Parts: sequence; C-alpha cells; structure tokens
Amino acid sequence: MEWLKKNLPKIVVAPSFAVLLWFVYGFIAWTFYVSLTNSKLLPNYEFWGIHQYIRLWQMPRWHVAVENLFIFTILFIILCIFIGVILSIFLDQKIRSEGFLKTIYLYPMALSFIVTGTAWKWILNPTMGIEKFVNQLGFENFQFDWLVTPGMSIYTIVIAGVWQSSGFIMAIFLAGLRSIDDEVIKAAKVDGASTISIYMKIVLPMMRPVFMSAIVILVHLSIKSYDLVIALTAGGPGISSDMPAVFMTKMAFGRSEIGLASASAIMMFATVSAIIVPYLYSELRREQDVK
Amino acid sequence: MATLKIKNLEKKFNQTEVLKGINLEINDGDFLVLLGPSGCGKSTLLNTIAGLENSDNGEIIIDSQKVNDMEPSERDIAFVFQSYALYPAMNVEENIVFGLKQRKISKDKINESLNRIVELLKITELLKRKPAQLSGGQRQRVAMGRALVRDPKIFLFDEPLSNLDAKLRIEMRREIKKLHKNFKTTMVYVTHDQTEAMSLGTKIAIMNNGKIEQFDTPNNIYNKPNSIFVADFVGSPSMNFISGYIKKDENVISFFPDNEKQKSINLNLIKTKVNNSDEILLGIRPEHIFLKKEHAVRVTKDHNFAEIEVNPELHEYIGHEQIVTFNYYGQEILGKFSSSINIEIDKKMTLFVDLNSVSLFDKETKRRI
Amino acid sequence: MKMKKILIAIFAISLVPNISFAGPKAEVLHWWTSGGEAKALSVLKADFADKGGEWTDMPVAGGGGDAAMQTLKARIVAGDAPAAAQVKGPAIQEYDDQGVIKPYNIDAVAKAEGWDKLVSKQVAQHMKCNNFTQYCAAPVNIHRIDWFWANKKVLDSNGIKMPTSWSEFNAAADKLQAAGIIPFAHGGQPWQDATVFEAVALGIGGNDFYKKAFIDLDQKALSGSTMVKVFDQMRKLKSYTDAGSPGRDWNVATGMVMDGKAAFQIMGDWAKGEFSAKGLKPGKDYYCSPTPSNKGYLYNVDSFVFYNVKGADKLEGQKLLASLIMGKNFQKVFNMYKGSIPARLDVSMADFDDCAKKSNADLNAASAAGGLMPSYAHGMALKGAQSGAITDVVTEHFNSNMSSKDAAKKLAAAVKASL
Amino acid sequence: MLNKINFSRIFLFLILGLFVFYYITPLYVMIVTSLKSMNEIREGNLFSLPSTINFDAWKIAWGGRGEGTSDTFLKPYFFNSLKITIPALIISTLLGAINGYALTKWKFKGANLIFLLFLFGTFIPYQAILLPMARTLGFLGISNSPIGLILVHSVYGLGFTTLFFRNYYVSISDEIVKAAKVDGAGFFKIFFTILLPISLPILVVTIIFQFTQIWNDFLFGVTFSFGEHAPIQVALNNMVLTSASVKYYNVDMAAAIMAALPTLVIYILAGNYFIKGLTAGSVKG
Repeated sequence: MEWLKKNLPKIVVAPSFAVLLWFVYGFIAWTFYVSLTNSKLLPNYEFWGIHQYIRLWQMPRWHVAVENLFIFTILFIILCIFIGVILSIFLDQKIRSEGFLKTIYLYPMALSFIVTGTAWKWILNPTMGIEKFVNQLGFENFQFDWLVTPGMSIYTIVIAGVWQSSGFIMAIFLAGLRSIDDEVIKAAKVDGASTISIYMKIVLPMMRPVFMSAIVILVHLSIKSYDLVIALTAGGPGISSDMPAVFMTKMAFGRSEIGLASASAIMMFATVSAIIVPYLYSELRREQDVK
Repeated sequence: MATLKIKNLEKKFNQTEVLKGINLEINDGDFLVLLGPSGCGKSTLLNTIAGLENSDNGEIIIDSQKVNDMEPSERDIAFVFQSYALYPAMNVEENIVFGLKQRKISKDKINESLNRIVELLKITELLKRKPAQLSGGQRQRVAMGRALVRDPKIFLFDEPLSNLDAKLRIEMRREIKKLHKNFKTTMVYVTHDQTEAMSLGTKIAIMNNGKIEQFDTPNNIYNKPNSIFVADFVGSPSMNFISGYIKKDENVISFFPDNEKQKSINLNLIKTKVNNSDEILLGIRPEHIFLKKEHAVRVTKDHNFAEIEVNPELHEYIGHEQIVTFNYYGQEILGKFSSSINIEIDKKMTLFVDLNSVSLFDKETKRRI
Repeated sequence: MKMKKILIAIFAISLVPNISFAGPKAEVLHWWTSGGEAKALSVLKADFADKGGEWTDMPVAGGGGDAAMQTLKARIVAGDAPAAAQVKGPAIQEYDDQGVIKPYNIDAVAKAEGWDKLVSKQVAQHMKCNNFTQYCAAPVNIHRIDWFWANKKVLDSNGIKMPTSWSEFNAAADKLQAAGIIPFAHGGQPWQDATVFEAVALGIGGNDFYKKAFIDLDQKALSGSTMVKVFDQMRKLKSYTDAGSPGRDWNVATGMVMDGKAAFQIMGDWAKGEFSAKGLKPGKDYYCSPTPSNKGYLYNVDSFVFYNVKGADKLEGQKLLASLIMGKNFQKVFNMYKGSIPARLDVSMADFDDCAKKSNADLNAASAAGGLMPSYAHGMALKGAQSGAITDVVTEHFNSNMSSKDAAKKLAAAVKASL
Repeated sequence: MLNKINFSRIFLFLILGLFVFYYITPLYVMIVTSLKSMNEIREGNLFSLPSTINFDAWKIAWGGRGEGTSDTFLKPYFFNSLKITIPALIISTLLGAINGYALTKWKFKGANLIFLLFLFGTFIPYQAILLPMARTLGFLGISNSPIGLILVHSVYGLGFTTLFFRNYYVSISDEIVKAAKVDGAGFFKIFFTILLPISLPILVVTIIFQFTQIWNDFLFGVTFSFGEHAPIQVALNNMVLTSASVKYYNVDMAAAIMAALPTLVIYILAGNYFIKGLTAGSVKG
C-alpha cells in the first residue's frame, strides 16, 4: 500500500509510456529492421543488409521524390514565414478590424489537406479554373496549367500548402510580437529609430526562438505532407510531384516492396530526427537555464 | 506544540549536494528562523522537514518520533507558502477547510475551527470569494488561516512575506509575532530578510551553501558572529572588515591595517588567541564607530576604544540617520550616525572605535577568533 | 446494477457476429465502379443474392485499380484479407508465394466443374497457384488492350480511315490537329501511359521484341534502338494530347471521343462499355480496331483471387462465388456489359457486338501466329516491382522532355534495379 | 507628415486586403460552385455567382443519387468519423492531462526523459510506423474497424496532449500541490479537485486540436480502414476520384465543404481561444 502510494505517479504514466515505447519506438525499430530485409508483400525477417537502401538511392523515382521534398520544403518555409511575418507586423499596427482579419487568415488551418487539395484542384484545373476565368476576361493567351505540367505541379502543392498553413505561422508571429517587452520598443523610439528599423533591427532579431519554432513546425508538416499531394496531384503528372511520404505508401501497398518502403520511411525518420533532435536539445537546455 | 530535532540531514539533487549534514534542535515553543541567501538550501531544508522532499541521509524527529518516512499529511505540520498556494478553483472557506475535510473531521468541528480562525484573522467577509478576487495581503491572511485552522504541532513558513509591499510586510510580521506569542506553537520560518529574522526568531540558523554557519539566539548572531559570512549577512549596513595583521611583541598585541606600518590599533584588552603576524580581518559594526571622544569614553567599557584617522568620502542621508563612507588606508569603512551631525567631506578626521564590540576573523578560515 | 446490465448487453452484442451463420458470405474487393463495369458486376451480385449469399461490396475507386490494390495490400499486411479480390496476372502467384492464399479453397469447385476444359490453357495457367497445380482464382473475361477507339463522325468528316500503321496514324493525327480537333484523347495517369506504351511497343517492335522486353526483361531489348523508336512514337503521341490530359480518368477521355472533342483513344475494350452505356453502336457511331501490329494481341484476364479465410460461411461464400463466376450465363452477360469476351470457351459469341466478335477472332489468329501476349501494363506479364519500374520511366518520359535515348537507357537500368 | 501616414496606412490595408482575397477565394469558389448546376459551371466562370441557389449537389454529396453500389456519398462516413473522433479525443485528452500532471507535479526520476520521448514521438513521420501498425491492428483483430482507428488516434495523439498539459501545468505553481499534500490530499484527489477545475483553457485547446487532427486525418484512415468503415476524408477523396464520364464539380465541392464543416464551425466558435493556447507554447518555447 505504501509502495503503491509512493509510486502512483509512475504507475499512472506507465501505461501511456508503455504504449509510447511500443507504438512509437518499437514500431520504428521494427520498420528499421524490416528495411534491412528483403520483404515483399509481407514482412520476412531474414537479414539482408543495406541492400534496400542501395536500391532506394538507385531509384530515379526516389530522387524525384527527395528533390521535390527539398523544393517544397524550402519554398513552403520561406513563403509561410514571409507571409507570416508581413501579416503579423501589419496586424500589429493597431488595426481596428484585427479580429475579423485574423479569423479569415486562419480559417484554412481548420481544413484538412484533403479538402484543401480538392478545392485547389478545382481552382487550378487548366480547362475550367483560373485559366478559363482569365481567358474569359479577354486574355485569350493566358495559360496557367501548372497542375498538369510536369516540373510545375510541385509548385501547385506549394501554393495550396502555403494557403493552408501560413495563417497559423502568422498567428505564432503575432503572439511573439505581442510578447515582446514594450520597453525595448519604447527605448528604440526614444533613440529615434523608425518603425521599419525598429522591426528589422530590434523586434525580429528578438524573435529568433519564434522563427525556430515556426521552421520546425513547417519542416515537420512538409515531411509529413502526404494528404495534400494525394488530393491535389496524386504525385502526378507521371511521378513528377512525388514526395517521400507518397513514395513510401506506393512502394508498401502498391508495389509490394515492404523492405524498400521501410527503407524510405527510415530515411524520412532520419531527416526529421536530424532537425528535431538538436532543436529539442537546445530547447531543453534553455528550459533548464531559465530555471 | 512540539520539539524538532534534525540530525545530520543530507540531500542531493542529482550530483549537487544541497544539504550537507544539518544538525538542529529546537524546543517546544521556539521560533526558528532559517536565514540565508537564495540557493543556500534553507527552503529545501523546510521542504524536507515538511516531507515534501525526501532526504538522503539523517533523521528528522518531531516530538521524539522519527518522521522521515511519513507523508507530509501525517507529520501534523502546517505550511505557509511564499506564493500562498491557495487553490484557485475553491473559495476562501473551502480553501481553509480543505485540510480538515481530508482528515475526515466532523462537520461541527470543522465549523468550529473555521469560525475561530475567521474571527482571529478577521476575514469573515472574504469567505465566499475566490483567491483571484483577493489582494495580496488578504491572500496572505487566508494562507495563514489555512495553516492555523489545523492546529498543528509545527508551523512551517516559506518566505511568507516576500510578495508583500514594504508596509504590509511589517504589519504582517507583527501579526505573526503576535500569533506566536499567543499560541506558543513551534515555528520554523524561512527568509532571506535579516530584519524579519531578527524580529521574529527565538533561534536563528544562518545557512550557507547547504551548511549551517551559526545556530544561535538573534543576539549572539548579531554580536558574536561565528564567521565572516554571518557577520556580513546580518546587519545593515553590514559589518566593516579591516584587513591587516597582528604584531605581538612582549605584551603588546597590535593590529596593523594593510598599507600602514606606523599607526596600529592596540588589542591588548581583548583576550584573543592571536599569534604574531597572523593575517586577520577586524570586524566593526558601523554603529560602533563614534565621531566624538567623549561619546566613546562614555559608552565603551574600560575605555577600550581605538582612535583611527580617516578621510570621509561620501555621505548618504536616510532620514533619521546618515551613513558615511570613510577611507582608512585605502580600505572603506562605513559609519552610521545621527543625521543631525555635519561631517565635512574630504577633510581628514579621527574616529573612535569601540573595541569591546569588534570581532576578529581569521583571514584564512574566515572563522571567528 | 444498471452498469452490469449494460456490460452484459455490450458483451452479448460483441458476440453476435460469431453466433449467426446466415449462409454463404463474401466480401469482395474490386474497382469496377464506373457505369458499364458497375452494371456488369451487379449481374454477379444478383446471382449471388439469389443463391442466398450475403455480398459485402468493397469498391475502391481511382487510378485504374491502383487504389484498390493499395487497399488490398494494406488489408493483407494487416492480416485481414477479403474473401475475394479482383487480382490478376502474376500477382496471383505472388500472393500465393506470401502464403496468404493457401489452402486453395476453390480448387475443389474447379476440379468438380472441370475448369481445365472450360478455359484455354493460357488462361488456366494464370488462375493456378501452388506451382500452377491448383486453382486459386476464377477468370472473368479476356480483355484486349491494344484497341484504337475513334469517333466515326470526326474521322469521316475529315476523310480519315482507321489507321493500319503507326505512320498512317501520325499523318491522320497531324491532319486532325490542323483542323482543330484533339487527335488523341488520353488520360495522363501512369497506368494509361503504360497502356499506350505497350500497344506502341507491340506495334513498332513486333511480337518477339515485346516478348523479349516485357516478359524476358532482356536488357538489350529494353535499351536498344527499337525501344528508342517506341519512345519516339510516345513523344509524338504526347504532342497529340490536350493540356487537360494529365490526371484525367480514362472514361473522361473516352467521353471526349464520344463527344467528338477528340478523335482517337487507345484503351482496353472496357472503353466500349462507356460507348454502349450512351447507346452508341460500333461501326455506326464509333470505330474499334486493333492498334497497328503484326497479328499481335495484348490480353488481360480479369479474375478474382480467393484468399485464405476462416469460417464456414465465408468458405461457402467463396465456393459459391467461384462457381457463379464461371457460370455460362454470368460470363456472357457480364462480358456483354463489360466489353470483353468470355474467358470460358463454350460461350456463344452470337449475341456479342462486332468489336467483341473481332476480338474473339483475332485472339484465335494471334494465338496461332504466336502474337498472343500478356499485357504488362495491366499486370499480366510481370510482377509488381518490375512493371512498376517500367511504368515509372514510361510516365516520366511521357511527362517530360526526356530524350528517347535517355528513356531507353533509364528503362533498362530501372528494370535491373528492380530485380 | 499627414500624407505620409495616410500613404503607409493605405499600403497597409492594401496588403492586408490582398491576403484576405487570397485566403477567402477558395472558400468562396467552393461555396458558389457547390450551389451551381453543372451546365452553369461549364458555361460560366469560377467566380460567378449561381443564377439560382441550387442545393441538389449538396443533397447528392450527402445522400447520393440512389444508384446503388457505384454511388458514393458522405453520410455514412460522416458518422464513421464522429464515431472515431469522439472516443479517441476523450481517451487521448484524459491520458494526456494525467500524464502532464504526473510529469510536472510529481517529478520522479526520469520524468524529463519520458517527457522528451513523448515530445519526440509527436514529430515522427507516420510512415515509419504505418506497417507495424497495420500488423498490430490485424493481430488484435481490430483492423478495419472504428476501434482500430480509435486506438491509432489515441496513441499518436498522446504525445500532443501530454505536451499541451505538461506546458500548462508547468506554469502553475508547484506550491499549490505541496499545500494540498500537506493538507492530506493524494495523487488523484489533487488532480481532480485542485488542478482539473483550473484546466479549462488547456482542455479547450487540446480538445479542439485533437478534434481537428483526428477529423482531418487521411493517412491512417486510408491505410487502416476500408470500404464502409472509412472516415470522411477518405470517403471524400474516393468520391472526388471516382470515375464517372462526367465530373460533378458541384458535388465534389459540396462534399468538400461538408467534410470541412465540423472543424470550420469549431474554429469559428472557439478559434481565438484555440490560437491563443496553441501559439503560447511555440512562442515561449
């Protein structure tokens, strides 16, 4: 009874922790092991070395997927942060309709990527969508067929992705701006700094942690981006807008290449870890420093 | 009401030792103040007494019963926290009786205790309010009420006044003093404020770096500090330390301040165990420095005072008093005088030091000689 | 007390599915969701219900079966295989290799009904597991893949005849393009790209080339000059498509031919179902003819594979379903809707339309001339990994500026890597 | 001076307005398209208002055309999603709350490490756990059932919910818990009578977050559920992909709005609250 009382907190956390160990870390270990086997439709536990990784990196399709991931991630981050920063600074200028504007900027976040993809697929549709609209306006030669142009379709995913997520980044930055000590800005004003230079030289540099958080969130979203690609282009035309997340499911459930799919999943996992682990480490350090 | 005994208590957080063998003993009705700078381990010691933290070694004995393995609630203590720690979702009344309810005390008794406390603390009109609707002083009162209602063996206070403004702090300090006087309960009180410690404690334990530097009555702590640390920590402005060495020839014991070969202070009348060429610090409290010889002659026993030549450099006016900074062979000495006296800055003068009240410290060990 | 009652009730409910044996049961996974196909399948559903069976439909639309296969594999990986699924070609044997079909529940039915005599040997081979000794799948039909579908009105008004060679086709397409008509209706999805590709490969390369490249996976054939020519023709075909083609479903492309927006489409004979659903008649409203080749015939046999399931009701369901699929009536009615020809040999072709009759005749001729080839694009020739690798390159080439030479080189490399 | 201020103010509103246009356009297009007939869609343009408001597309998207099995519509899947979302939401929120409480207010050895593992768990790409999850669900006999998806969402929501509650409870004074311990309250008593009553803000944030996450999930839905057990996002995707010789854009758009409606309503009702809670962590962190 005494023992129970003393260890109650541990006992309460234990089930969740066990679930976490099994369903997250155990599963990742499983996937890692399977990536070292020649598993096809079903897992086969005979060790096969790193062949799947060699095969993976020899596949042109994987290269397309990785390249697309880079294009998407970089553009997605830059655009979301750019829009987020601009909008948050503008909204911070004591705008009377701030609440209303915020609601509009933010609602896409409530929509799923499937809904987002469905909507944008219709808007970007080259025969019925924006192209047709502009043509009807009298610009007969206007062409906007990125959705169906290999090499361009990845950018439509960027457009839709930025639409869905940039509002949230704006909210993060706005919260960051509001949390900055007023006195610093007052001090700068007393020193005669203009509004622009106050933001550029004082406020934004102070928001370094906010930038960090935003980047981590966005990287994480972009590596996970599966739904949006499926709903918008399904990886097409051809495989031109393939991404690692799509590649993995295609290999696992389309091609019966569980070993290869696991290898690609582990590559994704490694990429995320390479970004998240240092981030979490620095976060934790800071938290301890504060204490 | 109880006695409290702590034997060789040790505690570690990870690698760092927070309590390094604490020994204390107080009697029934004592008011023990744990005084020290932040991070010295005083709050940890209090938490350990309460059972909110476990010790790694040693014993805590309340009323001859070892309580190390008991839950906080079983130790029959009450705790008043720095942030008051009122339960935000409960109103004042619920806050106060929560502990009694946990102990399954009958409703009548609970009401009786509640009424007693409410009257004592004059918080009747606050009973139905939530903590968020109370002022700092009111919260403090409720927190006290929550502790008092339980009528425990020992009260523990963790810097209960530090969140109040200066005026309220002095008011509440007096109330705590009154409570102690009326109830005669054993109390342990943590603070970093030496005035609070002096005014409240019957016993003070000065803590530094996980150890008790001195455990004594307020009087001894102030007048006979065990170490430089204690001497420096208690008193405002704090004690002056004049660095120098001892010259002992034949029967004369002289103290030479650094940078001075000629003029020394004769320490013959103080019976000290000093040796020739000992490096020491001579500690003088600012109020033991006089401007006029007559004054010194009148006050000091056996006319045991020394004359020192100094240069006044700065004076700070603080109302009824002034604090003057002097240069004594390159060392700073502060003196405290009535503000009615006029001291001319940068004009050399002689001061008179009451040698009966000085303390000598070994420069090496920093202990009292 | 109340709690206890509720718990008992919940427990009882959870037991219900196990207690009740209603009759034959089958959960059937397929991707026949579009008009003609859905109608054809409903024949089977009706038969099944008539025999007291309980049919659980699992239609998975999208991507010419890609989505369905994905769902199926996810279920099998989860260890939850359906009773029957629309699977064909070497994939059947692939599943068998993974041990999810054994113990071949329908073999007894096949033996009893004498399936070996009812279908051609080539078709029967596809249906057998356990080293081609036991039936584990039931054939539904034989589809021909290498068809040209064309709008008669459009062709006639532009003075064009059905092409008999690829150069004739190119000339016709150029003429149509000049006249402002989309020459080639195409849905830019990987499997459709592959469908066109294999028809072109069979036509330009010939039967032996096709066999070497897509059955034997001969490196020389895959990277050789013939393959370069095949890719050249693919590039030409791409130039005949419209801007909206990528991502379009096949039946939408067929609709363009029907509406006269486009002239030609290369698609398997299921496209006919779309024409007939609109009441259009071959020869009168539209043309069907094989894509140019030397007595080649790309076939695709749709079939249902029967997985290892537990429970008497499910086993009964599988047996009933297998028997019904091979039934004469179903084979006839289904294929008349679907556009294909029966897998069963003893079904009279009299009631079928001209396209089907032609298909049947060509089948026999091709079989005699050695031109009867399993379709790679529809998973009849290769395992998933290899056909997938080929399709990746084909679709990448078709949707980019990649040169034909590079494409051929890449093709050979991709196949090598997938082995 | 006045002119300068006016000019920059105008520029400010111009940019803000431009973005209003960017964000609102898709929703506008979805709504007007869903209310048009197919003829109007073909002949008119993307942005034109419907000539008559026509809810046929909505009816079809919700209840189908009555064509039997080839007919896909959202109604059953909408309820599937509710069946999955609500239990998973409750389970993961409750567990997250108690975890966050235990990890902050009852710091035991390794509590920080455990929290770190939870936190890291929220970042993993789900592809890395998809296959073993499929095997596990199959093994437990709950693949292709709402229970399976409830399990999946509860498990992978746990990291987020724990994170939310942990960050919230860290900001609440430890002394309250100490006081309660001295008063004689135990682990659960403290949680239920002292902390839970003041956890409303974070509860709201967590519930909205989890609801949105689970409702909007596609990957788990499409991998672990098939046919009639699919959640709404999967059904929506199937519906949009279903081959038919004519694409009914109006029905697609109506379906998309339907699939988005619950989260949209919650967002509009409690969005500000939600954003405040959600951004608090990342700004501080």
